[in-house]
Amino acid sequence: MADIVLKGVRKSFGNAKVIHGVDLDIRDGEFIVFVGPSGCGKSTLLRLIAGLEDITAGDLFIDGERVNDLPPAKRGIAMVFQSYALYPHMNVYENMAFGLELAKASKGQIEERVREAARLLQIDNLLERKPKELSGGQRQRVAIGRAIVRDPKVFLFDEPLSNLDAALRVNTRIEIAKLHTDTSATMIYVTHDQVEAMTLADRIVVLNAGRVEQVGTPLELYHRPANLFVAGFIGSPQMNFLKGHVSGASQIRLADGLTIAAPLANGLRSGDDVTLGVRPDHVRLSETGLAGRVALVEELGENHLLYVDLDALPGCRLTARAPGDARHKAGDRIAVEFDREACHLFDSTGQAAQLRERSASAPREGALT
Amino acid sequence: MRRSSLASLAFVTGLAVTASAHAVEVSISCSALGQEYEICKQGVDAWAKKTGNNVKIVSTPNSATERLALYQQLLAANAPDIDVFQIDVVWSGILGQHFTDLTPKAGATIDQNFPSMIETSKVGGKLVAMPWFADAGLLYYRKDLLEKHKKPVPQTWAELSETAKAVQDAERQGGKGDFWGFVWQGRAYEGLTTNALEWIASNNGGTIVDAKGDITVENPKAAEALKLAAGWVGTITPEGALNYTEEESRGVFQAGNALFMRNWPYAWSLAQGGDSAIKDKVGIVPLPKGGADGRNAGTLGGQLLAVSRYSKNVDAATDLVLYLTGPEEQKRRAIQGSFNPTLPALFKDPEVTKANPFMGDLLTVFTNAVARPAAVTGDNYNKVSTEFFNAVHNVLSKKAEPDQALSRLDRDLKRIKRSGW
Amino acid sequence: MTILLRLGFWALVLAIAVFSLFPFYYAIMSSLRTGSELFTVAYWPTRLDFSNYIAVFDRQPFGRNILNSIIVAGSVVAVSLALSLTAAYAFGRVNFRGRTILLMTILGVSMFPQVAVLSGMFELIRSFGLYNTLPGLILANLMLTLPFTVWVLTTFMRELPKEIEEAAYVDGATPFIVVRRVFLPLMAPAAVTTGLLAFIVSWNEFLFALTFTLTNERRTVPPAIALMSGSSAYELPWGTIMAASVIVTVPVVALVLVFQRKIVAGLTAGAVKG
Amino acid sequence: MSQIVGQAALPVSAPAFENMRERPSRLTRSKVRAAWIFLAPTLIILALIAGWPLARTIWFSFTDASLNNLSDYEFIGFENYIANYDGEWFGILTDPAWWRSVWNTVWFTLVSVSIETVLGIAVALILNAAFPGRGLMRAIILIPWAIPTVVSAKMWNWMLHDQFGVINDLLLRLGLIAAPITWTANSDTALWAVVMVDVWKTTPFMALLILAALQMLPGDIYEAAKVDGIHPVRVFFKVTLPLIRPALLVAVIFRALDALRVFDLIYVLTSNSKDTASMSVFARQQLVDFQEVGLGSAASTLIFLIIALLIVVTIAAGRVRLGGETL
Repeated sequence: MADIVLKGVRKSFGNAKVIHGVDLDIRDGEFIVFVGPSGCGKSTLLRLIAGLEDITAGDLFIDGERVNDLPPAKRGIAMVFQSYALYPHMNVYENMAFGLELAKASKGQIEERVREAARLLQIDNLLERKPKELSGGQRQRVAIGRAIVRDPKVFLFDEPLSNLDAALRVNTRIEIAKLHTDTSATMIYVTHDQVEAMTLADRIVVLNAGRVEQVGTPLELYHRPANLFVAGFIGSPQMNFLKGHVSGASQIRLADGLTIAAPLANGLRSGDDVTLGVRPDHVRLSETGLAGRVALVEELGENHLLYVDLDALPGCRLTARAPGDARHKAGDRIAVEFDREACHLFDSTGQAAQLRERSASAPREGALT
Repeated sequence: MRRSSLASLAFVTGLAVTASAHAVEVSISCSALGQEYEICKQGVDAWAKKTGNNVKIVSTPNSATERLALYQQLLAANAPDIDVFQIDVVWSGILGQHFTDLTPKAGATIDQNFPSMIETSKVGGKLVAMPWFADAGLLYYRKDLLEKHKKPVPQTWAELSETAKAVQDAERQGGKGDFWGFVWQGRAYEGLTTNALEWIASNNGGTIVDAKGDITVENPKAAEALKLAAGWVGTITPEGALNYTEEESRGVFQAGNALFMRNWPYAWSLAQGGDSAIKDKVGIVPLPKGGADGRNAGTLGGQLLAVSRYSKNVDAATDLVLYLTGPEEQKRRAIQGSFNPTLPALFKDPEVTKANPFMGDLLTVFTNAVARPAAVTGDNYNKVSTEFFNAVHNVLSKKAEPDQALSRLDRDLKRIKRSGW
Repeated sequence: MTILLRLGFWALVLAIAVFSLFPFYYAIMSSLRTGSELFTVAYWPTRLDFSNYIAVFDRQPFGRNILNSIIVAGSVVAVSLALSLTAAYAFGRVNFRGRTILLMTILGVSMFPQVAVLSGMFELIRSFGLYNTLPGLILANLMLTLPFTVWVLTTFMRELPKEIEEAAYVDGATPFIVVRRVFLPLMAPAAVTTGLLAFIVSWNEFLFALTFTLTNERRTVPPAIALMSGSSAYELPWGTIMAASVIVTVPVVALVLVFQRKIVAGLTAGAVKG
Repeated sequence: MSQIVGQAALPVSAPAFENMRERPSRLTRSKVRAAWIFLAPTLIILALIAGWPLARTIWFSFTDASLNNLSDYEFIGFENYIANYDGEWFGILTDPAWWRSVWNTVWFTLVSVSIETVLGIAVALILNAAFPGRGLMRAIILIPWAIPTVVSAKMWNWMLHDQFGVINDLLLRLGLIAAPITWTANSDTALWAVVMVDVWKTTPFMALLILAALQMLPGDIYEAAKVDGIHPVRVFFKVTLPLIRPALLVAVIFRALDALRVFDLIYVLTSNSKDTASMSVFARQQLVDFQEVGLGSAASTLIFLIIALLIVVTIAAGRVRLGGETL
């Protein structure tokens, strides 16, 4: 168990800068998830922590000790790879025992630890098998088991579920969550799947192009995205974005004759470009709101998605989610509205401009004025 | 092995002074294996027994070029690993500087040898090797077929061509489709030099380079000889002969598929061997003359024995060489192994002629034998020979006319010679 | 359709086998014949005459020659593989300055004709006092096998998944342990193949073996065969040479049969992905 | 060392990113150190057994050394390569026999290596299929390679003999030719005969290396291709070939290296006339037969240069990855 501190960590491969100065405090026992689109540097950051890549600049502390120069095995970490990376010529037992053996553990100790981990992961009947005789899910368990037996201070997971099918993914996800509760070790988990991120993480680190966009609990990120990128990345379907500019003291003008009353936070001035964000869940069908045409309907069973082209904003397609079966079909004319308090506002640089106070008593009000 | 440990034991036990003076080990490279090895070993053992020394026989490659390469490698490194070298007659010029001068030790025995053999063993006035046995090109013919077709043994190359053509045609009509008139060694290698030298020398065309070192090869007589030989290819000689060495031609001849063959004396005992298809049907004579005024000219071959300058036991090694090349040993080798002596006197020795009835006839062959210009061209002999057989090969494979080829050869040889051999 | 395909396949297999084997078969045929018989063409043995085989062992220490060849080729393979497996790890998996230059330099060693290095090598071997010894031959033959094994193994090493190596480092392995415990087993097919090829290169080597040995007891098989001669200078003991060739081919075939099981598919299977 | 780096590195306050030189971590440093330790024995042995003989050869190419006396020679610059005396040009570069041998060698290499590559791939693909007796087949195809060249060259020489060679006999019996062919005597067919024997002898080498590459391919891509219903020929060109390319290229390079130095086959099989000589035959003739160590070394050095040039071109064309970067 250990806390991990990154201070101004940078990484470049030759001239290509991949990580642009990351500062991060990971608390002891915390489950941290790195998310971001592919190429954002999340795997690289994990490999820097693991010691598989060299840190170009900055410092990395694990448990208060600066570990920049320590080899992976000395950092007290264990890593589960996306491709499992099992030793194909060793059987399951040997795969799990290899690290302990190298650490010069006694035979009895190895046996005990491996058996225990195997029991925990329910692979104790597979110990004699070679990796190629295992299914994908079983291989993943072995890979996790290999990490467990080493009893590390920090677990590192590099997209461990991406090669599994959907059902297995959910199961293994739950098991990893359970593992975290059981061991209460610090865990860092890299994924591009926001469901995994939301369900597993104590805190999520959103990375984009080698920079940290936001760090926070899943709900913080969902409800109070710090910027356009996070707002767009967290939440599915994606948040709707409407371009506009500030008009007067408390109005946002989306188009001619289309304004929204919004108490502006400091910093924004009349005429500034802004972006208004609304999650699909907060877009309601109404009789009177913004008129548009249904472009596409997606039925998901428990709810459905409507894609609406707004008349007033040509080129802007709004996504709305509503419970139950759809009552509209493509081509239907409808109108939408959304709660003002559910809106997110971003300034021209993409930073959240206004964090509205959420109060239950705020009057529900049509967007259209 | 055992002997040397005995010797060292003797050394330790204090018999040292006298024992070590004698018990040296001399290594000799004589021919690799088989009968030749046995005969060599018997001679060497006899000497060892006589002198109390040890002799180690080192086997060397069968192929002449490979053997020469190995010798050069050893000698260039001044390696004392071989004391006595068995060398080809044409190597004395190339290797001579690595060998000791045997003149003082050999003394009077020198003059008992064929002068041509001694000539080829001398480099710059020093006798770098002693003749061991002689070889010369011979004409093998099928007695039975000549009788059958009522032809005499040819005396000139022209006669040979005619006879070969006539018999070949007759035999082929008789159903032997792959019968040929005359086989020899046409591959572009040293063997072709010996063959072509015989044609040219017998036609009074000289020996490529004369004794003074002047290049004589560009002359009408030589061109005439080559023209005749080129005419054989494809008519009385299979085209494949352009890649034949001794064994391939023997193969054709011994299978009964050729009337004449040019080869060394070694083929005789094989052709007369128990499983030979032509046993008792073969005769040998000197090679034909170039014409009425030509001469019988077999190229001189054979082997010499030389003592390495880098030997640690020069005296013992020299003694061994003189023993092996002495009359007694040469006689034994002639009787037991049909090796042709280099001492003319032995050809008349009744015991020798009894064992080898044909050997008496060979005396004239050897006295008339023509030496390749190895001694005079020294270091450059291989270059001369290579240019020569390449030129001849070009003529034989109809890539060049004789005149043209010889004139180019003359130019190339002059280029090699430049300021002298 | 499938039957046609199968027939075609087996015809192809047969054709390859015949193409590979016919000269060898002809060598066996020749080895069972003697004297003038050799100068005629025959496709089937008329009688079995093993005198050539007896002669091979009778006339020279041929058993000793085979043993020498096995010792030399075996050592050359062992040394080459040991050196080149570690070198291949360095070349294939570590980024260091000068890697390309070094690889090219090693390749460059193979660009000189053997005859050109012969006399330099001869001096070298003599100065080490290794003339006419098997270690001398082993050393010389390394020059022929090492560049080849380094290059081939480097290529194969590069193909192995990176994650396996990283997993081993996380598990606490040193580079040496990674090579020995992880890559060595994974490289088995490539190493066996390369080793086999290197074995044959050394087994067949002639020029060094001829030049650096002097006595029959120290010779390897190729010079021993080349030095076989008939009863006189120009006579080639064809039957004996063929018999010897047949004899020396047997160990290699046996070696292939033993090791070919190692050349099996998919040793890396199951390592990554699912 | 590591301590100093560690201390100096502690107060890092976001230095100018551009000026940062990568400071290798313990893992990288230990890997690089291990790499050099791993390489050391190989490099030492190669420097020892190859360095001296090669350097010596190059040095001798600028001297007039003779095999008869290697200790007495003079430095003569480039005279072995090219020189002019009295208006006449001397030196290897002016020798038509040399250029003929270069052409022979290059022709031989191109033809034989191409045939061997294609055949080798075919054989490897067949051996990669599962069929009963596969192990035996593997042993069988290796037999040609296992017979010492010294012997197999002589064996083929015998088999190609125009009079009692089995090849002519077979072809005659099969009615493919009307009269025996003089395979090795005629310089037109001689090089083809050499190519044939070389193909027979070294295809196993190619096949085995390609087979090893095939064996290391993951099986699932084939299953995927099968599921997708892609034609096997297409699979071969689109999937297999690109994947085995690195190994294939290494095999081709080493075969080409061998072929460019071809000696024994041509030496034993052909008549050794200038029309069929290879570069190595030429060099050996100068070096050994003529004792011209200077000229022979110059020829050897030229062989080295020519081979190096051709290999670099091959590597560049084949884009072989050398240590990550493309050459």
